[in-house]
Amino acid sequence: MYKVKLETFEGPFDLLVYLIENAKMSIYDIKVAMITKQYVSYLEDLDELDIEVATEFIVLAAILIDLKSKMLIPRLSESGEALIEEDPRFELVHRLEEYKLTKKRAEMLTERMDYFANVYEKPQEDISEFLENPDEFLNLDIEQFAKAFMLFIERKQKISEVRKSYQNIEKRRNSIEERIIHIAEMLKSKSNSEDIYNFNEFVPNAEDNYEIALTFVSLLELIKEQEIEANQEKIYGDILVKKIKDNTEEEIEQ
Amino acid sequence: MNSKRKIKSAFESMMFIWGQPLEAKEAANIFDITKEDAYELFKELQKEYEEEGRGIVIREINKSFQFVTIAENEEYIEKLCTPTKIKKLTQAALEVLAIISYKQPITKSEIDAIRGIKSDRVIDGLVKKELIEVIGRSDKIGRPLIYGTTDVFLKQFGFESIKDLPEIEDLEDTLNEDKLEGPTELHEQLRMELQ
Amino acid sequence: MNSKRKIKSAFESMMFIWGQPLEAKEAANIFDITKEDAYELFKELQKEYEEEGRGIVIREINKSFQFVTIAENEEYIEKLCTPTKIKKLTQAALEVLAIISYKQPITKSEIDAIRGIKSDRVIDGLVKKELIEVIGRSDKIGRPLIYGTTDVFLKQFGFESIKDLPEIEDLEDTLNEDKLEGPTELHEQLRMELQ
Repeated sequence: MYKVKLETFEGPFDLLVYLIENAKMSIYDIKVAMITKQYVSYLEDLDELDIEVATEFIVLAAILIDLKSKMLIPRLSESGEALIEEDPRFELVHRLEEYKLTKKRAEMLTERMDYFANVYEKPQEDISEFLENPDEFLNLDIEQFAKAFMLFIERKQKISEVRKSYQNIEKRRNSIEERIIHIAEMLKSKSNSEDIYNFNEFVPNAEDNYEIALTFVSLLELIKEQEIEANQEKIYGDILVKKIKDNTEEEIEQ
Repeated sequence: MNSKRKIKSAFESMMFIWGQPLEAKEAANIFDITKEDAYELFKELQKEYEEEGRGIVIREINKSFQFVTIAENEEYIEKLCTPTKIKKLTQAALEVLAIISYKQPITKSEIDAIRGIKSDRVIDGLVKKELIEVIGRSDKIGRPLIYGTTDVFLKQFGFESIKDLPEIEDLEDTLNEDKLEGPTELHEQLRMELQ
Repeated sequence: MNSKRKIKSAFESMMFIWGQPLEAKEAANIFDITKEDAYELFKELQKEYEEEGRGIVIREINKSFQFVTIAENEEYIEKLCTPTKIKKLTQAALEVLAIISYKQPITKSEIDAIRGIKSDRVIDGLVKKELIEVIGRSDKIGRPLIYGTTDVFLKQFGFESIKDLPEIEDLEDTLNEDKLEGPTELHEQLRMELQ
């Protein structure tokens, strides 16, 4: 057999297709034993190739040898009848088909490449005179306009909301004084036998933290002024408030 | 393809690639024909392109020939070759434009009041772009200038008239809210925070 | 000159000046016509040049159009000047290109599986030549890069779009049989296909 150098093949399939075609076989009826022998004899050249390429050639050799042994063993069932099963060559044939198709397509591309290499385009004409003064376009469309405007309105609405609560807080801050008067009035009007009040009684809306804080601050103020005294038995326990009796009314009236 | 047509076809390819005026003599050498014959063939080609009303024709300069575009198509070539810079309006400019378009006629201080920020530079920019213009003076103290949108504005947005502006709900409420109060420091601060 | 002829004339001028493939869409913008109408007009022009047997014809690449010389006049152009030739591709490169063009989008390992050999270096070379490009990532494990062909590929191999890739049947006739057909015959066939 006239041997073509292994380096001239694009890969293991290229070599296999060459061997099959050279032996005038159909890929659909490969004589595995014969082809495997030829293929393996090519691998004797392998030491000249780099290891990466060698591996790929050897992988296909292994597949071929495996296939050869499968073809040799008669396929019989346990009861001794011939078994009809898939041809073990099926997968290899499928891959060879794919590879042959690739080769054909590559060939078609080669012909087209050679033909179209003779077609020439011309360079762009000198258009520098047009490049100096670019047209300026305002990129505007109604959607963009509306979107930007809506965004503005939304932001504005947010601002006024923030402002409203800001104003609220200012209003409430001014009312510490009012709360002191309110507490004082409660202390005056209520006639609890022992003059002891629960802190919660001074909070009009216990849900509102601000109300609680306001009352607390007011009471601190009153303690500082020595108008009342407050006691808490344990942490998180009830705060009990007691009025200090001397000259309360006069001081608060001022 | 007869040989005359074949030679003319080759002349076309050669002129196309050569770019510069191609001498009839030089073309003749390639085909081993006389320069008179080559000249004749170039003239035939020239006539063909002219009669067919093509956008490229053959120009003769002293027995040399060259493909050129026809002068009538200059404007399209210019449109094709002139690069375009696309400019966008800033968010601020869009806001001012929106306020003017919906509230026109409107003075600068009314715009400032709605936006809560000075808009002088933005307004000048929009005037320069011809999207808005001064349409008169207000009767109020100081007789301030009043602004409105232009036809350029309508054209840009594809409106036929200012009545085509899409309706925006709550517009009046939102825009009127601050109008009386004017810009405040707090407002400024909030604007900054929200941006 | 009617308006259709006028637009076609302008397209000719524009293509000539532009040199590179001119998008039908871009040409349409200049005339305020639809890109479909522009495409039709380009196709009409293309047919005219081919039927008249001109030495310059119009090449389509993915809805873009460009004047080019006909391959048959290459020898005369060569005598006139030395145009730069595109370097030929290796057999390996053509194999990989054949796989990518027909199977795109495709990953490197899928290409390797078909060839039975690693294709990394070949793929890099094709990317450098702008014949193929990374067009995304696969959803598969490792999210490998996926490749596809470019407009440069279409141009160099004379395809108008990737849909033009011919079907190849009959795997069994050997490679040698094909080679009996002379190049001229094949070229004729290609010319017919292009018309």
